[in-house]
Amino acid sequence: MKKLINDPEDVLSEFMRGFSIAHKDIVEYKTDPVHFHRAGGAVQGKTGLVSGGGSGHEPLGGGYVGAGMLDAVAPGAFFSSPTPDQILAATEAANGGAGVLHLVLNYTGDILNFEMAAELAAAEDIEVATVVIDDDVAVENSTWTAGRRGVAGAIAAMKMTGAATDLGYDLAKTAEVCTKINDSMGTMGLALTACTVPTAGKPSFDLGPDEIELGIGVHGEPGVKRVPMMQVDEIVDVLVDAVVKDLKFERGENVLLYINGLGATPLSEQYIMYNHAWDKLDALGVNVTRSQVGNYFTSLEMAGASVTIMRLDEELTKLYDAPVHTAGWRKGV
Amino acid sequence: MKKLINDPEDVLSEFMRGFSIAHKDIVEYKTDPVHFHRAGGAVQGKTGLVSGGGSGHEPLGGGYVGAGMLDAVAPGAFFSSPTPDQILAATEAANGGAGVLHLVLNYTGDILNFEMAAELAAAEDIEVATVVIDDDVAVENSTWTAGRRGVAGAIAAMKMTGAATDLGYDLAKTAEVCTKINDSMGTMGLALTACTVPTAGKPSFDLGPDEIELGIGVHGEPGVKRVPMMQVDEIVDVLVDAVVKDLKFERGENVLLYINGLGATPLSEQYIMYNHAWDKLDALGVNVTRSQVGNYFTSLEMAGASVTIMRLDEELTKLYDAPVHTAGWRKGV
Amino acid sequence: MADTLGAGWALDWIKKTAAVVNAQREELTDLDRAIGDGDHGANLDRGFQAVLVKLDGATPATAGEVLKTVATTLISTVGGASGALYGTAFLRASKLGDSDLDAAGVVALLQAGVDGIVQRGKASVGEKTMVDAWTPALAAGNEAVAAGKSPAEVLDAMAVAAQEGAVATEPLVATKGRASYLGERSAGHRDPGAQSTAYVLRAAADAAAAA
Amino acid sequence: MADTLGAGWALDWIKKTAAVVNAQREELTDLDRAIGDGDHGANLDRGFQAVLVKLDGATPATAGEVLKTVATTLISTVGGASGALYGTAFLRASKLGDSDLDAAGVVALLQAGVDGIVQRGKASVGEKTMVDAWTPALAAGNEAVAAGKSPAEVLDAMAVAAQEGAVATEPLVATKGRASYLGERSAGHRDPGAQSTAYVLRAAADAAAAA
Ligand SMILES: Nc1ncnc2c1ncn2[C@@H]1O[C@H](COP(=O)(O)OP(=O)(O)O)[C@@H](O)[C@H]1O
Ligand SMILES: Nc1ncnc2c1ncn2[C@@H]1O[C@H](COP(=O)(O)OP(=O)(O)O)[C@@H](O)[C@H]1O
Ligand SMILES: [Mg+2]
Ligand SMILES: [Mg+2]
Ligand SMILES: [Mg+2]
Ligand SMILES: [Mg+2]
Repeated sequence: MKKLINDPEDVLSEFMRGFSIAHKDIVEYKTDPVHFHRAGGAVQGKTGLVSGGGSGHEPLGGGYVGAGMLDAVAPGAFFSSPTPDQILAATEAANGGAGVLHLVLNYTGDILNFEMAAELAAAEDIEVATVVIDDDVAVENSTWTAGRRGVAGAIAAMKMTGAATDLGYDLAKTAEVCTKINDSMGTMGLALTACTVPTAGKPSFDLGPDEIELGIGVHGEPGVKRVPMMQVDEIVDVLVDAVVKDLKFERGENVLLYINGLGATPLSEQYIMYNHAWDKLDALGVNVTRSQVGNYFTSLEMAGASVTIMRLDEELTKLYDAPVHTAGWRKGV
Repeated sequence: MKKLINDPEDVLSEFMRGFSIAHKDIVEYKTDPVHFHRAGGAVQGKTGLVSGGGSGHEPLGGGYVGAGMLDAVAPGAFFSSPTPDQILAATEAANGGAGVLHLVLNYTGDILNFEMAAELAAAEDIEVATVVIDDDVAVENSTWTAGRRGVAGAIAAMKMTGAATDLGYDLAKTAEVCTKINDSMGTMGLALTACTVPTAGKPSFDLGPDEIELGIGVHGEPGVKRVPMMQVDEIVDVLVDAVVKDLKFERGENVLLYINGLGATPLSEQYIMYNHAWDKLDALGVNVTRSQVGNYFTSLEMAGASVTIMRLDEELTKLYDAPVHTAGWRKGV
Repeated sequence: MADTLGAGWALDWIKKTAAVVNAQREELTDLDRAIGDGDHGANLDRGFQAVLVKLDGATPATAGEVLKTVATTLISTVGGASGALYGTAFLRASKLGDSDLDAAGVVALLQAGVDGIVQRGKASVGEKTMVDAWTPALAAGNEAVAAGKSPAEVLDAMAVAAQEGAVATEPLVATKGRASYLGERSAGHRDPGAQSTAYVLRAAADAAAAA
Repeated sequence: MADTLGAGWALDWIKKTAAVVNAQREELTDLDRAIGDGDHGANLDRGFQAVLVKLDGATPATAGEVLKTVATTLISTVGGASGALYGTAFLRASKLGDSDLDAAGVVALLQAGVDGIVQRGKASVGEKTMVDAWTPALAAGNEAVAAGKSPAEVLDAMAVAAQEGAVATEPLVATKGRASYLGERSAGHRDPGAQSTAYVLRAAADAAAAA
């Protein structure tokens, strides 16, 4: 393991301190328990938006806290959900008196810990609603699994739901639009390599030199199917077909086409994926009206990527276009 | 070589086509010869700003073309300078009648090809001035080398010089401030791994599992010194000390502290570098008034990073803060 | 060997648990690498090391007090599925630890903990989770109580059954937790949480034997 | 063997150059990996393949016409240091190729090309560049002309000297081009541009022998 770190145990605290100094105009960093909230604190009267999850999904940590996106976030250890007290602290920091939405990615650990935190918040009379993001179409949503995972689409959901809270949506309407966003999108990804959690010191799984993992999650867990390496157009065929089948896009619909890099995959390769995905949607008569390509939700230095496609109506387009000012995503500000 | 590509020979054209579709509101992509220019073409009466260089330094290609930054860019093959006819075409596309600045990174190939292009442009009565960026303090600037290389600092120079042209600087003043920017900064980097140019199919150099390359360039070329792996704080000591020694920062000065990732290095590690570099500058009494951390100038999927420190006076701070709207860097728009 | 177990046993149990989790950190992590995300050992080790710090110099009067500290510390340091589940288990168990425990009392305390795990995690037997170690352990415990065994003997029987239960998760296909994403591919690997459960119960038995 | 060389020779020269560059693409790239950025083979191959396409079916009247096409094509397809340098060299050389060339004429034509390389690249002998292959080649060429050799013999002598010059770059420390960043570490490796120069001259000699 060759990494630009000191003691593996200090990676997260040194990362977060560095981040908070570099972006002190946007975020405030608290250490006991660890969470980030917007510089200046909760916006009074606005619905609060809190998310959280394991670390290693950069620029999370604090990268999506700021105007137009999250009010606060609770980052856990690498690939481990945060603890209830972290989530509670983030919830308190996000509470402007109008309640707080928990945007939770569908992993057992995250669900359980957010559930405990919501119970604690209720005891403090903070109104909490929860929306679970499960955009990963690679996992069948059946009683045989813990359900579809929350993956790259969660970042779009954070941005658009944050925009809704800025536009004055109350807690119920915020939860409603967040659910609508979740229902409007699907994601599927693949990995070419594993990644190495600093505290573990070795790769999270082993992949042969000619193998890829289809339907990869974003926590270094193995995917749903290991297949021989293919040309990227064939891979994109599998990914896009799976999302299109799940979402049943129709001719004439408008969509966001969003390629997310998992860390070590060059942007050039991500745009090559975009290129072919766009051609496929074009052939189906689906209009790509918004585009997003980049490392929005990584798995440390994993090589791989995912394709997210989201149905966009007027409301969702407006939320996507709204200004946002965070370290990881900025426009209009 | 496991990459998300089709035929290695098609990587650049598929990347660029995908990029140009995703960002058609910002850039226009031309294929004969290959270059990108701002959507809508040259801004009449404004000094034009053109850069270029080998591909593989993402989000270059077209990622820094747009309002507040480049007017046009000529991307060569991977890690190979563009050809004179590409540069000429970019120069024509950037020419709003007020002349064009060539912002050239100091590599023999780039220098020679931009020189030939400038001769061709002169023959078409386009006034061209050239500023060579050579921020890499790892290379001694002596008659014994081709001179200091242009590395990550070049991106800051593109952004700030582009801001100057938007503020109405004429060609001579633009060249002057670009030179000042170059003289105000120094960069030094390191690599943990090599990268693989798709058309070459194998890594550009070999690094042992416990070795790092100090003073790495950004073209996959080996660095100036191979040393055993160290803790990141020790590495940052070497990098920051070299830049500080070269630029002779003084107590009370304001600087930009800019960590650039080379591709596969997680943001967390880059912020850990920032964290220690900030402490070192703080101990010297140097004020970090602007911060930048991320993959602004990659070497494909190389693991590694560089530290750039730039002295900021009022003029340079204003240029740094000016709005910019490109695929790779956006604020205020 | 004592007839009843109290604060001393509980303290020793938790110290022994912290020691075994630390010693087996790599093994637990490797099990989780195979079918999860490779952090189970690190998660529990972080949690129990924090517990050791919290208990250092403390003089709790009852097993309940000890377990409550364990619960709140695990909840605030572990994260992940196991943080919520073990945290909930120790919290529920702590409520039955106000006075010294006879054999039946020990089993009742652990039953309360497992009820908490099931209520939160909604897993039943055969889903390849820690429940597959806890359930046979409770059955063995009840049997030993009925046979009139001492607390130490009861816990030993539970630890043996838990370890067997952990081993028995190997052929199972997971339908809960991260391992469920792997579908059929989860078969052939032992569930990390079931294995850590076996260690927790082994530590409890060893502490009882020394009490 | 012909006494003078014209368009036919030039066409054959360039085709043979394209063939050898294609065959040695890997070798040139490996040399450049060691002390540069690993693209010299790919750069030249891309350029000369484009030249083949441009020359396909063309019926140039003079060597000068051939070399001008080579020059403009290399300039617009190669990039890198070598694109500018070879491009400039062929452009300058093309100006001396209006009529058929005797032995002295061939050397003069190549001298003009090398003058272009030196003017653009500002390298002198010993800096570990292609100039270290061109310079001894020109010296050998002039010597052969003085000894009254045929154009083919002159080019053969030049090719031999260029190859020796390329080998002789191995111990040198580079002070021009990318290899200069390596300082002392550039010693022990052959300069890729010097090696490609030797191939270009070998192709010229073979084409002359067949003319
Ligand atoms: N729904 C559940 N019910 C009971 N146990 C569960 C459940 N989900 C997961 N587990 C247990 O948690 C263990 C994983 O814990 P850990 O790796 O620490 O958390 P995470 O999966 O969040 O990374 C699994 O091996 C399993 O025994
Ligand atoms: N200033 C120079 N003068 C003469 N030849 C040079 C000079 N700089 C570089 N070269 C030659 O160019 C070769 C490298 O070419 P190439 O790899 O295609 O370009 P680049 O270095 O831009 O990648 C070197 O091996 C050397 O022979
Ligand atoms: Mg985990
Ligand atoms: Mg090159
Ligand atoms: Mg785990
Ligand atoms: Mg080269």
